[in-house]
Amino acid sequence: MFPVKELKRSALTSLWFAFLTFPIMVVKVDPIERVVSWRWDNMFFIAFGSFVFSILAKVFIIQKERRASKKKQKTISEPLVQRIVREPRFLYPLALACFIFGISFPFLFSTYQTNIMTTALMYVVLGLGLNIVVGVAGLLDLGYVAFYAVGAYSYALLNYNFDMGFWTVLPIGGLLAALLGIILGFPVLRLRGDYLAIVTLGFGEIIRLVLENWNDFSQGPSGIANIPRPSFFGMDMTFAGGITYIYYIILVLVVLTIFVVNRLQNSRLGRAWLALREDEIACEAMGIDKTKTKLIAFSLGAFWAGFVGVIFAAKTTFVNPASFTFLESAIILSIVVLGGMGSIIGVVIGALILILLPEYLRALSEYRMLAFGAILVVMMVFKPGGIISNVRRNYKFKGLSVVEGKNNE
Amino acid sequence: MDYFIELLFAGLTRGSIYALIALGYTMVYGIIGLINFAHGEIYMIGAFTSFIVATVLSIYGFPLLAIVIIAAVAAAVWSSAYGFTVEKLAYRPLRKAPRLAPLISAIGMSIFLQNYVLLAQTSDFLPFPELIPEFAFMEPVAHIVGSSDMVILVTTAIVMIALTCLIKFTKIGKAMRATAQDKTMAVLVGVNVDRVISATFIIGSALAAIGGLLIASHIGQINFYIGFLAGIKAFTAAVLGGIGSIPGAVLGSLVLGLTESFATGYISSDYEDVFAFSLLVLILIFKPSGLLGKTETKKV
Amino acid sequence: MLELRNVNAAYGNIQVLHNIDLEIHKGEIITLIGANGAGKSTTLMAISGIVPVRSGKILFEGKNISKVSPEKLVSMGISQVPEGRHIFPELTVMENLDMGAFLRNDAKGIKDDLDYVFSLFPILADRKSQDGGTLSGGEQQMLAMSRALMARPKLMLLDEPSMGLAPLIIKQIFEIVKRINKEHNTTIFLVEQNANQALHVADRGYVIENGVITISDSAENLLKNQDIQKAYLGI
Amino acid sequence: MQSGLKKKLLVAAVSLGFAMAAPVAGMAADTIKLGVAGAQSGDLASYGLPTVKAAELVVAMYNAKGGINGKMIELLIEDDVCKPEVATNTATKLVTDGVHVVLGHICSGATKAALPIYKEAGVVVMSPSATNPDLTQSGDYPNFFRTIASDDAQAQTEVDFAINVIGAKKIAVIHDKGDYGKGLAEFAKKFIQESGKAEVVLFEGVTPGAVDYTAIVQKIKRKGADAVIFGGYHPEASKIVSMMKKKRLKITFISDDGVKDDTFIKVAGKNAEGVYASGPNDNSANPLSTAAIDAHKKEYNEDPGAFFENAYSAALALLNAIEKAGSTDMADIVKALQTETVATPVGNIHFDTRGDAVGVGFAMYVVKDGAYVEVK
Repeated sequence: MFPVKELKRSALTSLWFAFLTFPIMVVKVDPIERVVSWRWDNMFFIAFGSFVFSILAKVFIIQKERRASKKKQKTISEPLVQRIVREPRFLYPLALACFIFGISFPFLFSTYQTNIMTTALMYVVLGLGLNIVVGVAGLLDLGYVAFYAVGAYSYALLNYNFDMGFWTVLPIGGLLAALLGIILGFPVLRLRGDYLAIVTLGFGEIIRLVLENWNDFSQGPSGIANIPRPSFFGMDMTFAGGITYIYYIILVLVVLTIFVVNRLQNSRLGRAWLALREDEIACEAMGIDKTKTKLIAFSLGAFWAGFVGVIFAAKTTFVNPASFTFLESAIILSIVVLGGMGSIIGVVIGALILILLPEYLRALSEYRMLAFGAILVVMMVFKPGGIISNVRRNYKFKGLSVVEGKNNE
Repeated sequence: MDYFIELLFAGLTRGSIYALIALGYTMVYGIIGLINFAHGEIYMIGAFTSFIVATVLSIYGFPLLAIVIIAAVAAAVWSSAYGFTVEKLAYRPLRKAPRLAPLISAIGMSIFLQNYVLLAQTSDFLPFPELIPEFAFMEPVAHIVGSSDMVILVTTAIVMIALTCLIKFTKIGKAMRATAQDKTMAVLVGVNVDRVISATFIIGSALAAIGGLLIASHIGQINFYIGFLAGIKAFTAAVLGGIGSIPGAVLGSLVLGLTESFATGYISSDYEDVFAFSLLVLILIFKPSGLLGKTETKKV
Repeated sequence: MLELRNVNAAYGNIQVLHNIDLEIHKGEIITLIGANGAGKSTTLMAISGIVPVRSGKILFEGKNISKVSPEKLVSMGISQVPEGRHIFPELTVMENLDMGAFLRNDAKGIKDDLDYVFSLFPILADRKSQDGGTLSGGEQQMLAMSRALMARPKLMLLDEPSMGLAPLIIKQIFEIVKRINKEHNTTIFLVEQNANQALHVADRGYVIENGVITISDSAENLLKNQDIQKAYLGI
Repeated sequence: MQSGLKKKLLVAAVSLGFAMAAPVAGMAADTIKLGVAGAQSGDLASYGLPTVKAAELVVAMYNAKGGINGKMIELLIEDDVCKPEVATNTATKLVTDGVHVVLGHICSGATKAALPIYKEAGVVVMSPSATNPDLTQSGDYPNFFRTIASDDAQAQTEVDFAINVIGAKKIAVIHDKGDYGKGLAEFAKKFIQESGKAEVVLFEGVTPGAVDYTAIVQKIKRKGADAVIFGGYHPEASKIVSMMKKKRLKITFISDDGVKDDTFIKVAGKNAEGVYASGPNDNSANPLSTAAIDAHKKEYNEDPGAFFENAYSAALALLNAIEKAGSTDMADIVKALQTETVATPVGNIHFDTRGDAVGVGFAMYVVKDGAYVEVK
């Protein structure tokens, strides 16, 4: 039975929210006509809503605790997703199924759906790239979008000025971004976590502002239009064909990225990153070159962003600085954290959720971004480690329990 | 010379506003090590609350002084209430979570609060009532430093002194400093850390609300989006001064305000923000903990 | 006064304390000795409510305090001087002492206690307005003990007061521990690696090994115990 | 080998795409689909929503008369938040849904990003508010039309007014670093320099949303400007004029149709008095305009917002062209748009070969007693 004490607490909560939201929700003034409208019905909704919500939350928490205490007596069982990831028996067929679904996607759905999915897959790659920097190496980068912008503008400008094609610029864009990552990384990578965060944020803004103000170079805020889509052996393609083509390009890139990132994580370098994330001083004592290792992570992340930037320019056929704001960096970072830092599958799921969500939340129209913000908060509060919390953490306690003992990494 | 003084005051005014917001960032960071991205939104809510209250009161014909006082108090009260609630809902459950989880929660909160005000009120810009009159005695120098600049400077100075006294001499101030320096020990002498953290959010939010009220009546308009840029700048200022340090936040804000003002005046406002961020990068390269930040010895 | 019954405690998944049983009477000095990592500090942290107790009971003056919040415990009369002293480095000596009396409101009593700690450690009076972080190790230990005394505790938990100090200062500190116990009638629970010194001031002692209490006896007997002499006294 | 496979896949994909699009097109024979795209949420929503309302009114009017050639008109409304990357999704969605003509987009950047998609699909697009000159002058977008004059025309109006009417000799050109504002300011600068009668003493951008504009105002004063031409929207404009007032700077402030908005007067209050702004010709004498506004008031119970008349006119022009052409084929519609004159709230218009409306011009307005009045 639900305790009376909790009911009372919920009542207090609802009173508090009624008070809290009073000026913003209830009062609306028109300073010109000088009229005040009192929207008391809003106060009622808020009070009622928060009452119901707090009861639901409480019930949820009680049940979670009950489940947790039951579990403690047995072994700690893993979440389903994690188990699937661990077991090749499940993983391979699942991966194959995903791949087949991925390949046949444009045949099954409309061009519009394909287009949206292309965007989502671009963010998968961006997320995986940032994951190297933040999730694996533990460097908090809030200006990741700068490298994305570099890639996009590389294609736009090299094509506009020198008529270079998509396939030529694709590697160049990635390399330019990586180069910029190295140039920026040298001075700033010795900064401590949060200082690094604000410097990268500032750097991201600098890149955008330069693109906005330096008209002779980048055509300023009006941007560069008419960027050609990738050509297919000189063949002119219909619009739908172009979309499908870019979809396959990005799909290949996703597979490639997953492959590379996976190999990297299990390499010497990957282990050095992880070690660096956990304890810098111990790493130095063990002879890991701190700056070099960090720099590689930083520039590799940048490289991927540059890659996707080129594809972005080719897909939209138009770039302007407005596409590369801080919010974009924040969303990519949210993908990484929400998915579960350091976990490839987590990042993929995170990207699909965060990018497809607002698209399908269109039905909520103006409540879309409100819901988006709330979902970020709720997800973090209830799953702070991300959807797939870091699998690797287990091998610290290898052999402690039956399940963890299975971990043969 | 006149021009120099004009720019100096413009920079100080701007810096003062940054300082009022930056203090909230720095205090929260000092205690729980969180970059509270939603703080800019708290400032915006402060401005909006004071707008609503001031407009309602002026419609009902209250005298100006009463409007100013009531609007300021209301802004501080509600901003604090929002700061308190945000901490409790979005950060407190994450006290022991991985470091980035509260950061994402803060970004989500920031998006949520922006859209909440957008939906509950309007996306339009709204005229903010003139709460600061043009003082007659300021008229001779009004072209250099206006009444509202003066009010902003004086208010900020008073608030800073009050805050310093609070932190320095009161029990809660000492508890805040103790908690920032050694959380475990603070608990061991009987400090309720949760309560101290709440107090930090409340004080920081109230300061931001005062900033919101001042700047909104200075520039005469508000909308739901004003918190974003102001928040980022104030955060930059806090880092510039050494995040976690209260005098650092004030110094960093003034340096940032003056840099922007002189850069606009003598070079070009096109690259105003570029100068601001470049300054930050430069200072951090040579002084990695900011102007007044302490070089941290990492615990092994 | 304080009793631990069957206490189990863990950091995350790693259990540190196994079925600890322990008893302290009013006015006693009790010591807990053991090797590095045996669970000494964890025992104190569990009493202070910092490390959660998985199962078992901690009774203080007859009440179960295993779920009571740390700050409540301070007001009930349990103060701890943690390992490494944990001086607030950027608070002055005076402010550090003020923090010790954080939960108290009796200005008169605080004033008396302040005079008392200054009489115990006159050097602190000289250093009143200096930042805590600038004190020497010995001075910091004195400050940490004074800070704990400022809460006017019934039970004082002392964790490794001798760590890193010169022998002369160690001697001084232990003398003061005895004085506090006598003059202030404060019960003291002393955790030490320096078993020799500890057993010389204590009434009784416990030995902890790998999170389990293995021996419990009077300090006198423990000093004579051959195993103890070998393992902890270096004789 | 692999590329051969890719090619096959691609061909298959494309043909399948068409196969799927075909039934949609077949069904579409029953209705004429008018797409409406623009910012309907976010900070620029107030510029995009009036267009939706205009389209709803015009379509309701047509459908009440029985549609066009017996076909009813269906509205497809999509939000692009004025962001280029979203606009491509929006455009793709509209094209996939088999839209025939599109009213929109609202912002020039988003329009540029979306146009190639419509061009590919053979869809005519008409914007009520995208003023970037390139859209018509570059010749890249044969399917693009607009019912608003382009930025260069507007900048010319402003500059002529500043030099010939005000008699300004030293002009400070300020912009908001945005697509629209900066583009306009660039033209203003160019025209001032070309005129030889005045000089540009300052050309700079301000950061939208910055907490304070004192420094830039002091700079304008120091440069000894006797007039300011501002390119941008009303929030920045009202901050600048109120700061000029505070700093006792009394010079002429001239701006654009981003400022010629009643919200500007509401926000800037008495500081708005005497501000000049260019804007579309005054149509208050045009009975069609009054009728459209009345219809809006009746339906939505409030005054129409920005670009409402342009949007209303664009919707009329598009539907009229389909009616006259008797087809939804792009070539036919384009031809009809260029040859058939249509009576709209912004005047009797047809379109030149580049896509600009003939008969739409700019006039100068001044704020007087809390309202914009045309300067004769």
